Amino acid sequence: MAVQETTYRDALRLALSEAMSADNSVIIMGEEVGRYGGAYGVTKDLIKEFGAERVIDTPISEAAIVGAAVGAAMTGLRPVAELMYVDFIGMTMDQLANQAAKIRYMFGGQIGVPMVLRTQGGTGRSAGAQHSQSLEGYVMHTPGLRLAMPATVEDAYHLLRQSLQQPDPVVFIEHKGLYTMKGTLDPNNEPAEWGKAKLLRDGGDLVIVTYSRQVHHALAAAETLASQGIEAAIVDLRTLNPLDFDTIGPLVERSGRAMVVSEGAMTCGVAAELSARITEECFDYLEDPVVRVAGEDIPISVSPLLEQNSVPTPELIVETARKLFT
Amino acid sequence: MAVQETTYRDALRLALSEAMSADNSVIIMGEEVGRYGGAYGVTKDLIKEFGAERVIDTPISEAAIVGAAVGAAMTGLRPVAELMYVDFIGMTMDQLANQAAKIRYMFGGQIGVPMVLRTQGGTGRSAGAQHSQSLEGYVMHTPGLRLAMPATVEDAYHLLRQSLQQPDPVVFIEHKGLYTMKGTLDPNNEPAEWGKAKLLRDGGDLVIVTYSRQVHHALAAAETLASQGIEAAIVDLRTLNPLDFDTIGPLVERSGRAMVVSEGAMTCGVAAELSARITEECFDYLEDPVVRVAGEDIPISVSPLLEQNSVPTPELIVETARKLFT
Amino acid sequence: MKNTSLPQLYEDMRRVRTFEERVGELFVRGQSAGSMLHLSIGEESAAVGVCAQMRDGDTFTTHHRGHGIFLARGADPNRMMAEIAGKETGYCHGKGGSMHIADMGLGHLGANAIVGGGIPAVVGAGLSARHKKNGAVSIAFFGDGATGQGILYESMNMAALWELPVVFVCINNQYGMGTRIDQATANPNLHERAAAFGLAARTVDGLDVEEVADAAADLIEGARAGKPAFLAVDCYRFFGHARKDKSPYRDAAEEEVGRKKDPVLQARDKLIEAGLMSEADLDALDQKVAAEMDASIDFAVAGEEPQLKSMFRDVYDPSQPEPEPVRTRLDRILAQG
Amino acid sequence: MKNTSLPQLYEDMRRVRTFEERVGELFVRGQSAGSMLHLSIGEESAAVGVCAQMRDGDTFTTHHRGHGIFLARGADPNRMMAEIAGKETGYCHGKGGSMHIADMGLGHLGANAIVGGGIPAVVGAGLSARHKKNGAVSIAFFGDGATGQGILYESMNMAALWELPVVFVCINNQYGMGTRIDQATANPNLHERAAAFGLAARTVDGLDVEEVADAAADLIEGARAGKPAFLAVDCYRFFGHARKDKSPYRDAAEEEVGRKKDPVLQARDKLIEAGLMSEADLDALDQKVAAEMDASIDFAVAGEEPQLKSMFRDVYDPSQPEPEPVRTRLDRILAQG
Ligand SMILES: Cc1ncc(C[n+]2csc(CCOP(=O)(O)OP(=O)(O)O)c2C)c(N)n1
Ligand SMILES: Cc1ncc(C[n+]2csc(CCOP(=O)(O)OP(=O)(O)O)c2C)c(N)n1
Ligand SMILES: [Mg+2]
Ligand SMILES: [Mg+2]
Repeated sequence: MAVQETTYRDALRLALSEAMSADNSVIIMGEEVGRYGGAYGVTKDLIKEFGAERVIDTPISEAAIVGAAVGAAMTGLRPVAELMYVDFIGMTMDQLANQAAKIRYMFGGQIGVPMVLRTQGGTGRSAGAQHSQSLEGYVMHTPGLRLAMPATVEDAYHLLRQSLQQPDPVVFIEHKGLYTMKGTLDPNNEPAEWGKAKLLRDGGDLVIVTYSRQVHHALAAAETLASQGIEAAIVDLRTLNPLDFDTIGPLVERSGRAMVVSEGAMTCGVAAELSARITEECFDYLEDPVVRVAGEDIPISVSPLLEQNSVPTPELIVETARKLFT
Repeated sequence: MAVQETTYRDALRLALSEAMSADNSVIIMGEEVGRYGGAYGVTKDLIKEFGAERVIDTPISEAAIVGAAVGAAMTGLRPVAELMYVDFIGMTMDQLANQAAKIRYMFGGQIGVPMVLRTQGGTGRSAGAQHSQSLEGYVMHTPGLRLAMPATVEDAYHLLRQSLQQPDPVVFIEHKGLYTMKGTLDPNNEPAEWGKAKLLRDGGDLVIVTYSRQVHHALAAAETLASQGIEAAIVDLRTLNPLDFDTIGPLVERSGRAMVVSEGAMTCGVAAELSARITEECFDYLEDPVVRVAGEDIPISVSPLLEQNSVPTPELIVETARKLFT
Repeated sequence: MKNTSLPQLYEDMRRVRTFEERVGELFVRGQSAGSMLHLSIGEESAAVGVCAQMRDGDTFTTHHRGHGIFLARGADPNRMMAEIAGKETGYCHGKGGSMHIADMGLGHLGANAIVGGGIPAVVGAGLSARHKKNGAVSIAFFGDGATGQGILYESMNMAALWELPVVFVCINNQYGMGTRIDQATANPNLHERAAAFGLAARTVDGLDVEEVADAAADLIEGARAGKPAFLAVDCYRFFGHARKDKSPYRDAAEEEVGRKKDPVLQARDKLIEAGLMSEADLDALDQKVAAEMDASIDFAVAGEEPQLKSMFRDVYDPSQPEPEPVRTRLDRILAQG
Repeated sequence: MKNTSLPQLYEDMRRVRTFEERVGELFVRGQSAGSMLHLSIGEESAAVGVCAQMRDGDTFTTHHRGHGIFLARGADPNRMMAEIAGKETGYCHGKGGSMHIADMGLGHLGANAIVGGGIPAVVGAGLSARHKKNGAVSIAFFGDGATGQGILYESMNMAALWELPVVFVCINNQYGMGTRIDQATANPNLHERAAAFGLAARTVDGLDVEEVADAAADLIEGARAGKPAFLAVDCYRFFGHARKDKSPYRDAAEEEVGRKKDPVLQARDKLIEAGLMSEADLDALDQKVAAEMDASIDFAVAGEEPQLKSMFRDVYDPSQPEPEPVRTRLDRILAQG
């Protein structure tokens, strides 16, 4: 792989293509992943390269897609199942949470389920209440499932390659708003370790812990805040399971203030876990309560105006951070 | 209704029977709810009283059971759908979270989905990883769904009656370990208001916020703690959506210490939400971080020994509370 | 019962066709809410033929490609177009959009963006009808792609078991996104599955709206009498899956043949041949329809945006408190310190 | 290929029957882990007839009533019984129990406590077999109740579409808990559904294990050659759904007739009639089996309990850190203050 300017989408495709070249047991299965090239184009042309027996177009049967991936993983393949929208996870939750997540444990460690469930979520396309959700909270609440959510082009590539090396099921959630984002992939850069968070920006006044698209909102907010004299450190979690607390803890202890930002609905979601965890571990250092900037506890509207305001914006992050200092 | 000594199970049945007598539009549907009388006997003999057209035995089709209840609720019935184990919610999550929970909103307020989904969860019967879970976290994380979890005989009756008066979908989760619990139902007692938590025991040193079976573990723990000089207030949330913070806040502010207890897996679960919420609202009053005593982040084993230790026990509550004071 | 004469069926189909064309324009003008717009051009006979047999009090659910069905059932094109534009003046006040239009007044229990998601609701509606003994039928409309979803079979099994007044209408436009029906199943005779569950089951050619209407009449009346049914209507999806899809996965020759199967033109020709209407009559009718649908665009464009505060409305019943906005909550929390 | 002679089939069925009787005893002695024990008495021909046609490398999944199937496929009754008792010495070290026994060595991809939950895995196993060209077949065993689950149809559709080496075996014991098959569907001819999806589909009478074995041989070989199949085996659930259920919902007369459909006795009679084995031979065999199964109880009872610390093991691969126990975490947090 050469240094390349590419997009989040193409970085994902590169990861799939390289993994498939390197390991004949990697297969892709899902709706429209083959001839159509994926609803968001991530698997474009892979069927030409690897054939219809390894890039498998399925009927519209989400539950059986995940279930079949479980069986394939148990019998020696490395399936990458695609769920076109994370919103459809409801149909697969039994196969995901009762089967994939529990098989190693229930069967006393005899076998694992090394599959990747690729999907995408989030707002940004006026796609309405059933195509705009951020449902990572369901996954993070399910013991046995790993959860990766890349925010950058580099991570789109590396986290997907690493997910395909994991011995356990990984739910890999892309963000529909990031596919066309550009960035550099440099093979000379040592990839960040699986399961480790990344400090993307340092700043001593406040730590903002986030992931997926909200990383970019937080970075944008941090610029504005810097211009107003507030220096925020931005942590990109990259994986929510494993959750890397070692990176977060010392930063929070240093500044005494933390904000968590998640596009998922606030109540009982990822932001709740991060808030609880940070408070537990850093209580004596906190000047203020950890603040949660998260999705509203409402469905997402098709109206672009309502949609945009249903999830955290850079403005809300700035506004909230400023309030911490007044 | 006369004052009666009864059980949690019979109180539930009484609530159903009375609601069905009072309102002809109330129907029950689910697997084995009729002739069999319910896997845990809650609907025993209701089919004799109300007939097979109102107590409807269904095929084993969880997704369609919930979906049919949605359609029935939209067209003027008041369905009580039964999911035999909350562990099967994975098959119904699309109908529950994408349909029932969102219909009012997506359709601009034209219509609601006044249905009740009765189910039961929790450990205690060596039923293994797929029949012992506490999955209320998924529900609480889903905007649009109400969530009631009775801990007492009184609440088994009143919360179910009240759930059947709600204009929105209610997930009603019983605990399999409580069905044979005895208690008094007194018609002269004004039922507690829907959506309000109950202070079951007062104590100034510590507030324990919990729900469902863990209420009893907390009460037992509180007795032990009292004998050791620690007075714990015990709050039974009763409903998790609505969540009554008004009852919790002042108690936490008074004692400065809070513990939340939930049988659900800790990460990203109900305990996380409660911890985050209490911290946000009562930060300046807290002497210690809110402590989460919750289910381990693991599947539940069939081995009784492992099963029992996978969720909070009275001993763990006592032990944790004592540590707060050393 | 509605008027099921061919002139009426033609007019209804033309209204669907023209409405969908205008939806396409709305998108091109950048005035739709998003690009998830699924046009039913080529499928008009299914919508019109079946809806012509529905009665007051009957209910139905549709899939993501449901504009035509609802229009055939009597929708107001203005409020539909406004909803597609995400406006306050739409059926759902801009919360639903193209894939979530509903109207309780006309028995429309809702369009659905989940393939198969609206199917089981008709079983519940059937239970209601049985309970109330009101003679209502409930119809689920969905695409061939939904035959991949297990919930269809669960629902058909229940309907047959309980002899509910329910009809399952599969609009087989040959494609689910880029997947042709024979790439999605080994046996594309979809009605055979329904028969195996004990339903009355048929496939009709959607080219002829009268054939569709006749089959629908039989099956709907059967369902009213306790024999639930399944009807597959064969047709062709003239354009891409959604507005941005140019269908690169199918070849031009196939599309050419497919688009010949045009139920609107077929009905037009039939009307002329039978001497029921002249070219001139038809042109005049088409123009009246065009004007009506043009107006729907104007209505949609002129409508106001939903107000931001409406965001928290209708998550729960209006009698209940609205969810607290994140901003309000943060203000309260941070005011403490 | 295994020995499919009648004496062998009989012995295998007798082993299943006796094992299940012992499971009942384990429960009565209070030594099982819980009461969710589903005995397959009356269904032995399905397990034995089908498994007799499986080869090394073939895989399978079972439902909650799966002891007999795994035993027929070669399980060690000791480790099975120990698992049912929740012991460390069981197949799954006491984590799984009766409803979650699995063994990768024998191709057992797992029993499942979710009705229908194990079905789609065979589609994936079929994809693996196709990919590796190893000639393996994968078989899903499930009950008639699972025909209510949509995932069965999704899975059959995929298997047929992709021509996978997969067989769906429906053990139709007439009941799902208290629901008789005709109370769960309008058309109890279950194989018709599979046929409608394009599978080779048959129903056989489970009274005669040789008939089952013959049908299984045909269908399994067909599946190996790319024609996936469905086989319904008609039988009767002799006892309650689980150990505590006394089946009050069915009448004594029906049970009496049902229990006459005993494949074990039928095979025994046939062996005698055909002069293949004498009463004495059979009694000796039965006693040998009884001794083996008695020993399995002793083995189970003697086995140690799992150690508490094993609780955190095997949530993830052993190369990964174990989840932090709540107690450890609390200690760390509270040590701060
Ligand atoms: C559960 C679910 N899976 C996948 C999708 C994505 N999707 C939307 S429409 C569609 C094709 C549906 O085909 P069909 O049912 O034939 O309807 P048509 O689009 O042809 O009208 C797919 C796969 C979805 N919306 N919901
Ligand atoms: C998804 C799901 N729904 C319901 C149950 C409860 N349940 C366990 S076994 C059973 C009946 C199953 O009947 P069948 O498939 O015929 O198997 P059998 O018990 O007759 O062997 C039911 C309803 C379950 N375990 N899983
Ligand atoms: Mg289609
Ligand atoms: Mg059965």
